[in-house]
Amino acid sequence: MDESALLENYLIVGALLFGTGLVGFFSRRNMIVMFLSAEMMLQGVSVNLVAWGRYHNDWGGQMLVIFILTVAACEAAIALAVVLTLFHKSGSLDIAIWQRMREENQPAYVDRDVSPDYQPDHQWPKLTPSGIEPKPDLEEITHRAHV
Amino acid sequence: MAPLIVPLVKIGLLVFALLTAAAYLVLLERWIAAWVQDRKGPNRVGIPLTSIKLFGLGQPLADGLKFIFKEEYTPAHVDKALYTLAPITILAAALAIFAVIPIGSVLPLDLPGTDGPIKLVVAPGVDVGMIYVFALSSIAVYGVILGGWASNNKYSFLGGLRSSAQLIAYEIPLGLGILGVVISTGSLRLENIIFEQAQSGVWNSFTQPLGLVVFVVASFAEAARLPFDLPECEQELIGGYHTEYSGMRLLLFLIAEFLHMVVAAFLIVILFFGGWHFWGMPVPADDIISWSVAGLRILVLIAKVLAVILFFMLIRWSWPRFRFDQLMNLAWKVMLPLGLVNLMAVAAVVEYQHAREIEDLSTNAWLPVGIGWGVAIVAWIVAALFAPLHTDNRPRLDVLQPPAFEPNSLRSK
Amino acid sequence: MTPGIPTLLILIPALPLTATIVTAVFGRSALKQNSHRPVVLALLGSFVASLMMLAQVRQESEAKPSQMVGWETSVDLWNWAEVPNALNTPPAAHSASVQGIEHGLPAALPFRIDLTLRADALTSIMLAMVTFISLLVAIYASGYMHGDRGYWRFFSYIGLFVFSMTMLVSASNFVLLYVFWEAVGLCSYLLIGFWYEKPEAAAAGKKAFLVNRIGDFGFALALFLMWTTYGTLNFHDAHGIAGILGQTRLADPELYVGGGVATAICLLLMLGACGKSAQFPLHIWLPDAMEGPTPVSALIHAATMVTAGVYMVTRCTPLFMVSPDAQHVVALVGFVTAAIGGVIAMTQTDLKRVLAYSTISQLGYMFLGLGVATLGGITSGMFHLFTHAFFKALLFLGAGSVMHAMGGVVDMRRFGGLRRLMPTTHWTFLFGCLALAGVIPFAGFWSKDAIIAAVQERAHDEPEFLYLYWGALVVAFLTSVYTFRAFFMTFYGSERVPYEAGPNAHESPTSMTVPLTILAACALVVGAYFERTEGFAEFIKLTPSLAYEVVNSKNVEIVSQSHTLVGAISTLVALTGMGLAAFLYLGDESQVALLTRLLMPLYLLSHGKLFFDQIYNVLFVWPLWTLAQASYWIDRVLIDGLVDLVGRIPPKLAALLRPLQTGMVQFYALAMVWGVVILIFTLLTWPTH
Amino acid sequence: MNDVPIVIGSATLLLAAGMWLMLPRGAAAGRSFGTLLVAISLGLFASQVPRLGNWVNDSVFLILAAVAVLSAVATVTFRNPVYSAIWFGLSLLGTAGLFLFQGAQFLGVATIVVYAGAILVTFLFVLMLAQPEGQAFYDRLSWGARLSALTGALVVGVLTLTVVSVFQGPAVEDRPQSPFSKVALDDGILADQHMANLGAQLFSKNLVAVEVAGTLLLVALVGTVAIVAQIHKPAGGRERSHG
Repeated sequence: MDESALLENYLIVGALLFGTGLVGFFSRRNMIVMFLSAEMMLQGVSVNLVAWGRYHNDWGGQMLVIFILTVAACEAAIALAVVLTLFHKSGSLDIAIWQRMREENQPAYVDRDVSPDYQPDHQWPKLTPSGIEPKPDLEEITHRAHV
Repeated sequence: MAPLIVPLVKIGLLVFALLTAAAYLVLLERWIAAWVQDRKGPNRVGIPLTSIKLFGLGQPLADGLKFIFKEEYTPAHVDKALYTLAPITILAAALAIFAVIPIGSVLPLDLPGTDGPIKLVVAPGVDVGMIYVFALSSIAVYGVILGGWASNNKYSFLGGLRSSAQLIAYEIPLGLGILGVVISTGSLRLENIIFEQAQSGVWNSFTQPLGLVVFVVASFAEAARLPFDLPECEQELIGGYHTEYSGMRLLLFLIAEFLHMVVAAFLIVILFFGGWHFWGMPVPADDIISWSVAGLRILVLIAKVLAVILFFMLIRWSWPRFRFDQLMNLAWKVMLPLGLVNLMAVAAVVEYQHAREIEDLSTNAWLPVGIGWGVAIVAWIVAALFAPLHTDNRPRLDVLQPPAFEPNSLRSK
Repeated sequence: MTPGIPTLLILIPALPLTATIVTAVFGRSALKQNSHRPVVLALLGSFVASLMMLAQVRQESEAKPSQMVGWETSVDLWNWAEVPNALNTPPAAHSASVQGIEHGLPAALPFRIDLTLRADALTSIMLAMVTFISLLVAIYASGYMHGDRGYWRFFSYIGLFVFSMTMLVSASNFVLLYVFWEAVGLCSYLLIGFWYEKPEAAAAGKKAFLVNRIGDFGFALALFLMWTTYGTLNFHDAHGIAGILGQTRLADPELYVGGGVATAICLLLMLGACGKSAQFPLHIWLPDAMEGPTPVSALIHAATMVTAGVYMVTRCTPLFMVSPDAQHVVALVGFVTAAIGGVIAMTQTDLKRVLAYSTISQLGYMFLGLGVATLGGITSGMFHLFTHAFFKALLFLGAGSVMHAMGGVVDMRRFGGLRRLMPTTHWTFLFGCLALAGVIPFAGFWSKDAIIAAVQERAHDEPEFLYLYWGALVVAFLTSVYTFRAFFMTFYGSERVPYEAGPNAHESPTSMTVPLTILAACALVVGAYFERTEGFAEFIKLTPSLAYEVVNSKNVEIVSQSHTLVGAISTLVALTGMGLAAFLYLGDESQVALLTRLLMPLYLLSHGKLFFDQIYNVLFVWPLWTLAQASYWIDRVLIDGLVDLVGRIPPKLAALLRPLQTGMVQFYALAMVWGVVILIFTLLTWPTH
Repeated sequence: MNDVPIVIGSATLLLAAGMWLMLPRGAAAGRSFGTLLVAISLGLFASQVPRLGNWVNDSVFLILAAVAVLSAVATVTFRNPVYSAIWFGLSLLGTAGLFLFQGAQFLGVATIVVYAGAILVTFLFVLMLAQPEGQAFYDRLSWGARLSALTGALVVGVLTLTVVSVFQGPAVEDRPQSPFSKVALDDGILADQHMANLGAQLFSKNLVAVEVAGTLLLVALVGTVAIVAQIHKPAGGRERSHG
């Protein structure tokens, strides 16, 4: 196999993954998709590193990718925790809710394309609530459910 | 062309064998269920159009036909792409695992274009074999999650969520159980692991009983077999993630489940019970093996696997289901520490053997076996003391009044 | 087996300090109204230890080694600070070292401060006096302060004060002395302002503190000057360097620098003493300090702390000896203060203030004695300090007892004829008055006579002192008049009780009358006892810095030939004063009114406290206030304006960048990537050659 | 050779336009056209790099790369985040295949285990918990779609231009050539005992880094627990134990 051609191909694949991840990170509003995009950028870098490691017949590239995996795992844990916290506070995964850190007199970023009262495509019928509203089970609240 | 033909033949045989086995395992399971419940199992269906019943051996065929000819019903509210993708994913992953699992050792068949005897494994020489198994079993989770989510049904959804939490949780003790074997063998190839045990005659289950326990429990959970079949338990979730499925798609799910069990049985046998090895069998090198020994090895392996599968089924019909919190407690508070203890004990023994340059395990088996069992007993006692699984129903002192309703201001916005 | 002097020296301050910490930590929560116990116990321990030390010092001093001048010993606790080669050009005066070169000049002197305690006659007598009075006052206060909200706080302050005072008198270098000088000032501030909710008390505390600062400033300057002059601040010889009051220097008076430097040092020291001992012109804080609880007035502002100046000047006698000008200043200041105090006390109606001015007056007497600068003068000054502590504490405690019974009223015009109501207080107060007025055989008589006699003795050499002699007699007369004026107004005449006292005005509890009785007994006997045995002066003379006088002075003998005559005159003066007071205040009040009208300008002058506060206001406070206002204006408008101007620039600059802060995470990432893209593009297209 | 910058530039612009069209922009249409543009652009990129010289290798590589990159594009542009996650999983499989193709067996499998098996599943889990209905209105919108598509494409273009201009420079002798022969690679990074070599490298040269990575994992664990714990901390001090 032509090693330098292999390297070149891999570098371009890495660049494409990285650039695609960038686009996703910039434009998507869903925090989890943003995170996926960031991971994709890491993938692009990993591809580059492995290719260079093969080109130089050196294990360093693969070592670095192993550490990238480690860091990605840590990042995933932390990011997940943060996303959960933010979700708990706002009830939404929308990153645009968290633009309160802008300068005082800056105008807020508002959506123009879709009206805020957007309804998802499918509207499934809901049963009308009927009967007596169940009371909270006192025993369940006051007794330990488990060890 | 031989380099291509041999694997293709292997794959074809394997897939055929597995699918048939899965079908007949269903029959076996039903028989065992009947036996356990002291009733008659399926015993009617024999050869069609005759009155030959053959103990009901035709039942799987009938079942299969029924599944195949049933209407392929897709509910209107499902996410169609993922609804279709889910069973395919899970079956594909389950089948792909078998690529690295050796069924016996080799066949002394010298075909032109191949070098040496034919290895009885689809992808021989995969250096990361064990991790490959691990990776594909984690892919299998997707089938369950996507199936549950795409069904757009609360029961399915809960089943999918439970499944993902359960499988992720039990992957860790599973890995710890594998790691003990890998450390003591020094290789990730399943063939090497079997060969190592065969050479010394000391199966890993003797030296690592704790690892065996951890691995068996974790593989039960990974296969979602009965004490751990929370994702699909009928009483709570109707059918879990495959509530909305029927026909071929349901068949794929069911086959995949049985394949998981088969994989688990294979792994238990290979990792802990010496694979094709049995005492008294000659252990020659691969290239001078005779047909009789090769066949014997396959028989021994299959017998062991069948025994483990029987064990699985017996457990299924004799053990009640865990509650979900108990399941999680078992994973994180019992199995994880036990697995770590086993790992450290194995590492210590291996280091000791390295330091003393003890190469041949067969003559020095007492030390690792003794340590393994000692550690297992002590760890088991400690775990039993510190993580009792009984239910504590004392009144909670912290909550004696039902909590007042507190509107979440942020969320309501 | 009795503990040795080093142990006792450490024990005496350590006990009150421990009690302070215990009271401060546990007082609020645990001890509460039992807070006096640790302090009283500790003071008792300290007092016993002081007595033991007094005995040992006496024993040691009498068997002193022949080559020593006087007797002293010192205990090094630890090194506090050390700067090697701090003074590179040794001062001219430092031509002696204890070992090594006898009169050579070392290349450099280290600045070294050790925590050193010393024991000698002066220290041990002061310690005994301080701890004794403190003990009695503490016992008295446990009754007087009972039920006060800050009970534990009060006793923790008292303990801290005793610790500071004992450290002050046992310190063996000037820095340590200065530190505890400040510490007693702090305690004084805390205790004057003890009832800090009262605006007057808070103001009085501030005033005392600020006025003391002026004196302390002088003291600090004196310290600097001494360091540059002598290259050390130790009293004793240590580490091969002759201390200022050490044996080497004392044995060879030539080693003291004379002339202008000595005068400057002495005057600056005197300024410090003026502040602490309420001497003219810094006496104005003491009357206001009466806002504090009465036991505090008795302990700090009459008996102990105010004597720190006297102690310090006595300690520095060798320095004063080489500067006659400074001696004259001390004597003059003493006399002026005594006169001012006497005059003002004549017309005050506040019982405690009368006593306060009498304290000022008596302190003036002590300084007069010190200013005479003969051995007799100095020992008599110290003797007066000693006796005064007893009877002034007695008088204040008696006044406190009256206040206690009268519901806090101190205006003498509002009560009277209390002798039947408070018999114990009456009798003990009478003893105190007799001692203060100098009636034979009470304590005050002996010590005051000794001072007057010393002045008269000095007048043989310097006729100017004759004026001071007559003046002192006049002041003695005034003393007698105002003392008994207060006494008669309080205890005689028709029985009147203010309404604040309630219906059941009665004698004070035992915890208060017992100290009164003990002090009354002391006021009766201490003077006579020491005078008869001549023990006090003989003992004090064993202090090294005074012993030097014994060696070098021409008149070794304590004057006694004219003593009898002076005693007779002063007794006569005192009795005349008593008689005048009885004439004016025992009869009806028409004589007083007549006299007041006749001497209206003098009366107004005296009643207005000679208008010192007002004069100071005009001279110092107002200009300073104006200056402060001007500075405030400059700071606010000019300097702050400039700073604000500088501060307004960055926001303007930042306003240009503010639109970039959009709050959208993506925007920041985008900006970052654009930076990278531009960087890479530039690197690609940059001409490489 | 002068047409290389032009081709890459036009590929970049096509990529930008295609990505912009594909990104969720409310009700705006044009997704399929965008997909076409992106495909053309990727083809243009592929046309500018040399092939590997063996049709089997070439096809395997191209398939894997296409899977990885196209799934990546799909990840970014799909409106439903669950689909995004699935596409990302596919992209990961493609990347893992690329790793395997390079001989990095362990990384190929480890990527699947770590990314697909743990990270992605956890995120799917959270996603399903948070948005059980699948998509929300903000998933139909993008922030600055034009600008971000342009920027991403620009980065790709600049990087590609750099790579191509270095590897296919005008002077043939200046082009980098790997100094290692097939034999050397088989002895080194492509050796049969892959795991053994990798482990030896990991625990000898990179031991400190391994320890640091372990510490990092521990710290992340603690940090995660700390962050999540405050979600359940009630305002009034009332705490329900879930032990």
